Amino acid sequence: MSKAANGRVRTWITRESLDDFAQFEDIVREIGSVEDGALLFFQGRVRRTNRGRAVSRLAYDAYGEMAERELSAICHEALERFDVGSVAAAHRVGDLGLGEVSVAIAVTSAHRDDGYRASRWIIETIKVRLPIWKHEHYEDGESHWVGAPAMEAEAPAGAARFE
Amino acid sequence: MSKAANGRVRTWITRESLDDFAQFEDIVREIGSVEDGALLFFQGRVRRTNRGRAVSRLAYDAYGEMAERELSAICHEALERFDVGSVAAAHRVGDLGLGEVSVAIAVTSAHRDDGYRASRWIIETIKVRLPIWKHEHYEDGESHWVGAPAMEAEAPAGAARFE
Amino acid sequence: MDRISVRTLFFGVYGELAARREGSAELAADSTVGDLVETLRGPGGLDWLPERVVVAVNHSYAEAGTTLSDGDEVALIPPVAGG
Amino acid sequence: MDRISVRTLFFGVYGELAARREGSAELAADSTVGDLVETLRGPGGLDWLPERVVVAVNHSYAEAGTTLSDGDEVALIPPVAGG
Repeated sequence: MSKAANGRVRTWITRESLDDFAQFEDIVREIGSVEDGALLFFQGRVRRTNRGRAVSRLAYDAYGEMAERELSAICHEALERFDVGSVAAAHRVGDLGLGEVSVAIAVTSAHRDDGYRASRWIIETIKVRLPIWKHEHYEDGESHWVGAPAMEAEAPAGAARFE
Repeated sequence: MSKAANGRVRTWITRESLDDFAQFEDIVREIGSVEDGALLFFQGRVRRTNRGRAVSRLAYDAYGEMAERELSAICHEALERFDVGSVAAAHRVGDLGLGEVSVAIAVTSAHRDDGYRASRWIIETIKVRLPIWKHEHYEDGESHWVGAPAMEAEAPAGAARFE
Repeated sequence: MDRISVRTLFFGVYGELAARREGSAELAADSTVGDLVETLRGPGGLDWLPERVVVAVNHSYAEAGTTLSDGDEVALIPPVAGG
Repeated sequence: MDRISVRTLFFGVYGELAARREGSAELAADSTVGDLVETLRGPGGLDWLPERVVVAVNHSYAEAGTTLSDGDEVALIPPVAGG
């Protein structure tokens, strides 16, 4: 990655709250430009209801060093794929309560179409590439690793679902 | 519109700055809900370069009462068209400098796909329905009403361009 | 009432070309939006106004066939450019 | 060197099922990611581990055919669920 590209990307993985808009507002002021006519800011939040179950809290497990590296790679790739000016993205790890922000993405671009497409591409790509795992805890006391199939002794039959 | 729907929509037309994220953060906290897993915040900003010309500033003229009414109607319509939880939108009028925010839209939704689609639909609909006019001033001293065709004595020939 | 009076508003480039933001027009009762536009475009008037200009009556977009009432506020709407 | 040693990491549900977050494995030199997975799944091992599990070597996603080196950090990656 060129230094110029790095100067337009800011990414981090954190245990600290991502709820405030202000930290992204500050970053956008720093890495955005007066040639950007559009800003898209996305937040993913812990929702009370998931697949019909009442969630009480979430715990995110992460492969920290790799997640940092992948998130940065994804955002630099977005700069190359889309006509965007700057990208900032962060993902939270650890314990999160309802309504808390788990992921946030800010994209600036000259034109809004590029901003919408890049923002969407980044969150979709995070969801397939970022080595982070969500452990959902429910109000009924149960918990579940999201995306993990139920594993039995005859697990190999389910292997295809992991690919 | 039902009262419930009104409670999930906030719209305004203003001469005051829309640059700060905080006013939208506050509104989202008020009208959003813990069932919303996604927040999409869009800002349109005054870009230095438009159609190859260096812009120095913009002046927005508006039909105030009608713009208020249309913006509210558009956002309520978004609630009916998309599965979204809340919508806040504001448009600035008067004189704006480079980088200043002219329009801002916050949408919360259970799922991100609805949020992205609703946010995009709202800005596109604003651009065709909101009775607001942009007077661009350029660094070379000229100025131009955006969207207005050059008008000559034989103007009716250009009438179709107004439809 | 044989005649009605409506308030006219000119926005954006129309205000500049008409050299006024507001005016009024007297029309026969039961006149339509189309009749008003025809009158405004008439001799010595706003001949640059497109025949099928976009119009709002009392803050709502209206068709050429919409009938006007005494006291209506009629706005002539150039191509919008918000956002 | 006839044998290499790699560090293994188990995340998410794999950590829970393996009852450990970290481990190490000894392999023949020139072993691949696929060989390591085969070893881990072997007798008395992590028989629930899917044959084509996603693996990262030194923080990058790797193919089953990737050759391992002594000291590599190999992570077993369950279906990711960030966002």
